[in-house]
Amino acid sequence: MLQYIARRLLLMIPTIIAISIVTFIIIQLPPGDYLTSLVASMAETGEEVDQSALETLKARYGLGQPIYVQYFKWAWGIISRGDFGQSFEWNKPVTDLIWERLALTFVLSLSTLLFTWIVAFPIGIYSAVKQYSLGDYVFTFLGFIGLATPNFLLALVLMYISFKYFNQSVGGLFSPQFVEAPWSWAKVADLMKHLWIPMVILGTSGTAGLIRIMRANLLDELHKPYVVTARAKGLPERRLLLKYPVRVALNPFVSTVGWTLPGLVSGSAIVSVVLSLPTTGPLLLRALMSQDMYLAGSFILMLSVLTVIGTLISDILLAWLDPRIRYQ
Amino acid sequence: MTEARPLTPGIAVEEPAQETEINLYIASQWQLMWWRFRRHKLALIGGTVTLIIYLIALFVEFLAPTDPNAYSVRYTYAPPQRLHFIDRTDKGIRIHPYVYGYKVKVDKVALRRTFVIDKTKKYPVRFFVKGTPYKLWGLIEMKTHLIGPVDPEAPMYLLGADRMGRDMLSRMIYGTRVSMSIGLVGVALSLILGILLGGISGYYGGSIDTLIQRIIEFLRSIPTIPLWLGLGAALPPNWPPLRVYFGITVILSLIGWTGLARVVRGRFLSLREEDFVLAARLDGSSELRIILRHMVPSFLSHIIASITLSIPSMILSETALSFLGLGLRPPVVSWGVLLQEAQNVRSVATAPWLLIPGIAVVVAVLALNFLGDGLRDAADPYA
Amino acid sequence: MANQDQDILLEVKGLKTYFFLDEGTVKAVDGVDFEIRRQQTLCIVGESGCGKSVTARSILQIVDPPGRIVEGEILYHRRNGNTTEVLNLAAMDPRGQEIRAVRGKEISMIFQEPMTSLSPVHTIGNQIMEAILLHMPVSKNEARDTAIDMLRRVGIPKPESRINDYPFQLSGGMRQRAMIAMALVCRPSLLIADEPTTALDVTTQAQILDLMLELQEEMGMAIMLITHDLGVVAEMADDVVVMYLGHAVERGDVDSIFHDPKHPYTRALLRSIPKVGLKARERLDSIRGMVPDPYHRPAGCPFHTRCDEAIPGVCDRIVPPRIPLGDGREVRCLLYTEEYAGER
Amino acid sequence: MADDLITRDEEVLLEVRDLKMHFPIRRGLLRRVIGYVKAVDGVNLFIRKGETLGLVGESGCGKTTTGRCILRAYDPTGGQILYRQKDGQIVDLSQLDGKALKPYRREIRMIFQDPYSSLNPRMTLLDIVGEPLRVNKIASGKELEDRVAALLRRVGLRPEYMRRYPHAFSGGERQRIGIARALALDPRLVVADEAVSALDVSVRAQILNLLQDLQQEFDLTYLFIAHDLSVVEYISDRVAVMYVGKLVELADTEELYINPKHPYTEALLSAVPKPDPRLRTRKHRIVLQGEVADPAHPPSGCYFHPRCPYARERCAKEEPQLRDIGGGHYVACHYAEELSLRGVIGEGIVAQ
Repeated sequence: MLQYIARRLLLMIPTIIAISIVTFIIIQLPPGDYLTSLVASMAETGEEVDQSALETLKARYGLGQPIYVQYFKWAWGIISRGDFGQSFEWNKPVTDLIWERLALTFVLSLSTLLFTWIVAFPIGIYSAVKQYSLGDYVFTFLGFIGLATPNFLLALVLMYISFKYFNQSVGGLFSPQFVEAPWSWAKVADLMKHLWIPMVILGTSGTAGLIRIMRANLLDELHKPYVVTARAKGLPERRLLLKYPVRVALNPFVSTVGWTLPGLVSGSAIVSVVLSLPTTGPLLLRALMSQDMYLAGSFILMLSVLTVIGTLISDILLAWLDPRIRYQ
Repeated sequence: MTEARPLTPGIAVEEPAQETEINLYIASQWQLMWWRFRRHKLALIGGTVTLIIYLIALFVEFLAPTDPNAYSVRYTYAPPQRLHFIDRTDKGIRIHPYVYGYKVKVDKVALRRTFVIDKTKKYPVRFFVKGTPYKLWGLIEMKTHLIGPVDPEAPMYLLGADRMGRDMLSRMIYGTRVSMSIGLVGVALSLILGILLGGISGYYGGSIDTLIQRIIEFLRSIPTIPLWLGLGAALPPNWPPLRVYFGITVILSLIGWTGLARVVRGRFLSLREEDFVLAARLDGSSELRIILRHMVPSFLSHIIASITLSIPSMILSETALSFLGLGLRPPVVSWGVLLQEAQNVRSVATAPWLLIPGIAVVVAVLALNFLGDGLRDAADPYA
Repeated sequence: MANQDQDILLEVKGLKTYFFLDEGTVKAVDGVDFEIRRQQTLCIVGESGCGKSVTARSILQIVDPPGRIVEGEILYHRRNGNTTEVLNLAAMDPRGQEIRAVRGKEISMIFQEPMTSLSPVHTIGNQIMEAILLHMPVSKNEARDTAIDMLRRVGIPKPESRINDYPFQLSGGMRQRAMIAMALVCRPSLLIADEPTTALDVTTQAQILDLMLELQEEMGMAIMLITHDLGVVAEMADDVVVMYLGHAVERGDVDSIFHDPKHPYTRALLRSIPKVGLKARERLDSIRGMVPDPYHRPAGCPFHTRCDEAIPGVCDRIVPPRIPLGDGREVRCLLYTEEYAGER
Repeated sequence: MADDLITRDEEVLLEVRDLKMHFPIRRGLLRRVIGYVKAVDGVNLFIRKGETLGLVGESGCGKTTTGRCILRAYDPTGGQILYRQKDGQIVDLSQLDGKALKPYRREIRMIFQDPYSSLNPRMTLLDIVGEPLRVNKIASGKELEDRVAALLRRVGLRPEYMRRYPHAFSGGERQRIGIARALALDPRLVVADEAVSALDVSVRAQILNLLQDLQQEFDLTYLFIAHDLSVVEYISDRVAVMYVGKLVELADTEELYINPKHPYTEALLSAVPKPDPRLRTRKHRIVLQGEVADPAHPPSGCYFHPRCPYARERCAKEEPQLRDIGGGHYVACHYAEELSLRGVIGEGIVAQ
């Protein structure tokens, strides 16, 4: 088992390197760079360009040098100093900007994941066991709608409803008085109060997807011979259900977790824009639009690493759950 | 012991088998699939709706009452009108379609313009009316619209108007073409990549397979939306709309092909082990013939089902990207571009009809999902 | 005769188990009668689709829906000291406490595929101990010791460590041994074995069959063995039931079934199998035609379409009744009724 | 086996010499080869024209792999497959590939075990049975239909059924379709791999009889691979027994069944349940201990020695070669002459 984890960890390294290269290529793709557009806009407004500052920046990031040099400078900064570079637009180190937002993104995604599981798991089991019952049909239909509705549309509709009928604006993760406030218990409590709306919005399609996966997995298992064996032993139905088919159906379920978490993280990007949440999404979007390349690149890199870690966690979980993998 | 089969004619049974059975025996896989698909009510409905949506996409110019980009400052955020049929006038009751006009009322307190229906003004509406001239499919010059006001200048906003007084109904119909086709084109692109690489991977196996599998795994480990956002932002803003359109489809299919490649590879791998493929080889069939004649028919149906199921995710992705302003941009009209109008809660509050394109997205995606589910269940009629 | 009643462990009377499918009703078991005597082996033999497995599952009421018992009685003679209590298993609620107390404790079952019949994600120890803990008032440690003892008893080497193995870590033969250990750990009075050796090789089959006979001698349980292999029947059975398309067409003791078969199907079946040691290259008698599919059961006697002795206009109309032949033998064939005996 | 039996004996149609088929076991990310499954590990056998050679063994012993090597569905790792052409020329099939194999694909044909997966459910009988005729450009159009009709008739199916799909047929009928396909090219050698083991008892006899009739009629040679000893005895002239990739014994059927010379053959024969309750063999049945060896890690010396009741010291050290102990009875056992083993004769009576 330990060996398995070690091997998986080693495998992560080339993946992350490849991801960083791809990320770097993406942020280099737009024509021009931030400095040129900065100079252009400054020239437009007639401001004076501080040539020496410009040169320092250029030298630091190797702008104007071949792209691989720029990449190595960037990558080396991250490895050696944890320096993700400078956000040109905010004129701050990227590290100052991303951590809190990443943390909030993570809190949001994790709570959404929990919500998704708590809702999807029992419904999935119910739907499979009572296949073709009225409840199954209702859940299946709702599930389909949940899958078909883009998250941001749901967010818009909810916002519209609360604005129109409750005359309050939904959005943000904090009440106005806490936005700038330092962290305190009160702020955490306030966060909890606000968290549930984006959680529900983000969780809908995930829940719908997981219900369908759970239902399908369980339906595959329900009529397997080992279930008959357990029944022939005299096991009561409910215990039998939970101990055997549900347990086995859990394996493919778990293997989806790796995709769920990063999926949520990236899905939250759009919803966060709509709901103006202080997570990574809106900042990433803005950075992309204004070609604030180090900021955008750092976000993409961090999110990708998160995905890789998520996959790793689900693989380990799966190995832990499934002896057939563990003992291979 | 696999003797028990639901279908058994047989040399021993001398009485002629019944008519329906004979049909079953000589039914090709497509007939069997159709019979199986037919039992799936939701899939049938989904299929019909999909068909209708694609028909709409095909005849956009004819179906839309006006030019989607025709604007009118007078009717900014005009609410949807009802289409009336029964006209009670002094002269009696006449049955013909018409809409009422708008009256502007200024709310003195909120300092806002609001529209109210003006019952004094009736604008007759006709089917197959002559209106703005257009070129159907860019080829045939026509003037006839399915529906429209008799007087081309008369206001008709059955689904309301947007910020610039453009007709939402026409825009939504035009959006259908772009949004639905982007799914098709994207899937077609992914399909070519997927079948090619998945086929190579599955057929040759070995180190090529390993390499392709690693690439797929890698592509899947990159979170899609940030990747799309990054690539979407990379599209130069000065590109002409058509090029942006293809740029977006390429971006979407960059991820999409991995899913299809997996399906194709999996099918290839399992089929390669089938006895009937070995039998074909021992018959002396060439490799090409084995693939085309013996293997492809066995997974074509599965591929079709997977395609149907991957169109909706393309549509959703396009909508999301365009919604954020990183995908298609005006003047191109797609559902995502239309929803961009509804991005802030204030405009939604004043003009909730801006959300209607969202309904179109949900309906299209639902229909395609139902259809795909039905196809998938019917894909293997011998199981 | 009282003595013989004492002997009876299980009586199946007029059992009918049907499957209600969209395509129609499949009469998988359509009137089956037999008895199982204590400490004896009853073999149910028949080709695939004849309903032998469904019969076995009906006894424990573990037929998967849409199948269910529509008629008949399954009388289990439970012995409590000197008194015998008769329970009708067919009348019990399939999910109820009553039948669950019988399952695994008094009647247990093993299946054809030991790989798929054991949970892939639980150790065999876990699965065996579960059976013990369900039916016996013992602690976990005692259950573990019992399980290890039982594994040793069925010939699994190093049971102390094997108990922590998962099914996929064992070979086919070992898995079936573990299955048997699980089934016998509560010392049932009846073991139902549904094609227990079909998936195994001949030499492993010999090991498993021997093991079953040994354990039967030692524990004194009755065995109901379901098989399609007449060789296995001849090796194992005391009594035999021959099934064809849901009917028990003939039953009797093993010797008379093999040496004095009555039903045309039994006779044809015995003639159509090649026997080891019989001179090679002798032409086999085959039964013509195919087993009819369950949706198109022939009217009258289900075998008449393939029967060389069928009487036209009679066998295709009249469902043959059960005809007792004495000595516990019974046949369902019109040729043994007084009316049509002349046709034989 | 004597050198080049096939050149000396005109009657020999096929001789397999030291045939090896090793499948690599790959592990890890780079799919490095960490070992080999020696599915077939030095098999020698020969088949005479017009005879049926039965090949028996338990699952995983390599009998199917042997058959597929002879059909050249696999590329053997080593050894020779010498085949006598119609004109008397001898070719080594193991050395041929691609186009050069094509003429032999017509002469050596296969019948599959699984009547379901071996017929493409998406093709009609006409296409399935006609495929070999079509790809070898032997017939097309009306002529193809006529030939398929004749083939179907010959295997006992109605020619009118040729437009039907396999799902319309039961297992036994499907097996007939498979036989018709094998016959389509007028083969000389037919490899029947467990051709009847998926069938029900009552249908099995029909197919066995059909195979015998066809052999007479078309002068076919069969390699009949099966695990069922009674079926093999019934259909074979000679029988070869395999254990973990090797041939342990090869002899005329009667000789092998009555007078087995290899302890494994003896155990195999004694394990078969005899369909006669009066002959219950339990008391004198030889029950082998332990399990079949793993072909990836076979034991030293004689592969059978860990389970052999007669094993001696030498057996663990030295690998016995297949040798003729007289009368065309080949055994791979050091002590074949010394052991007195039990066979079966008559209605399964155990001989001493």
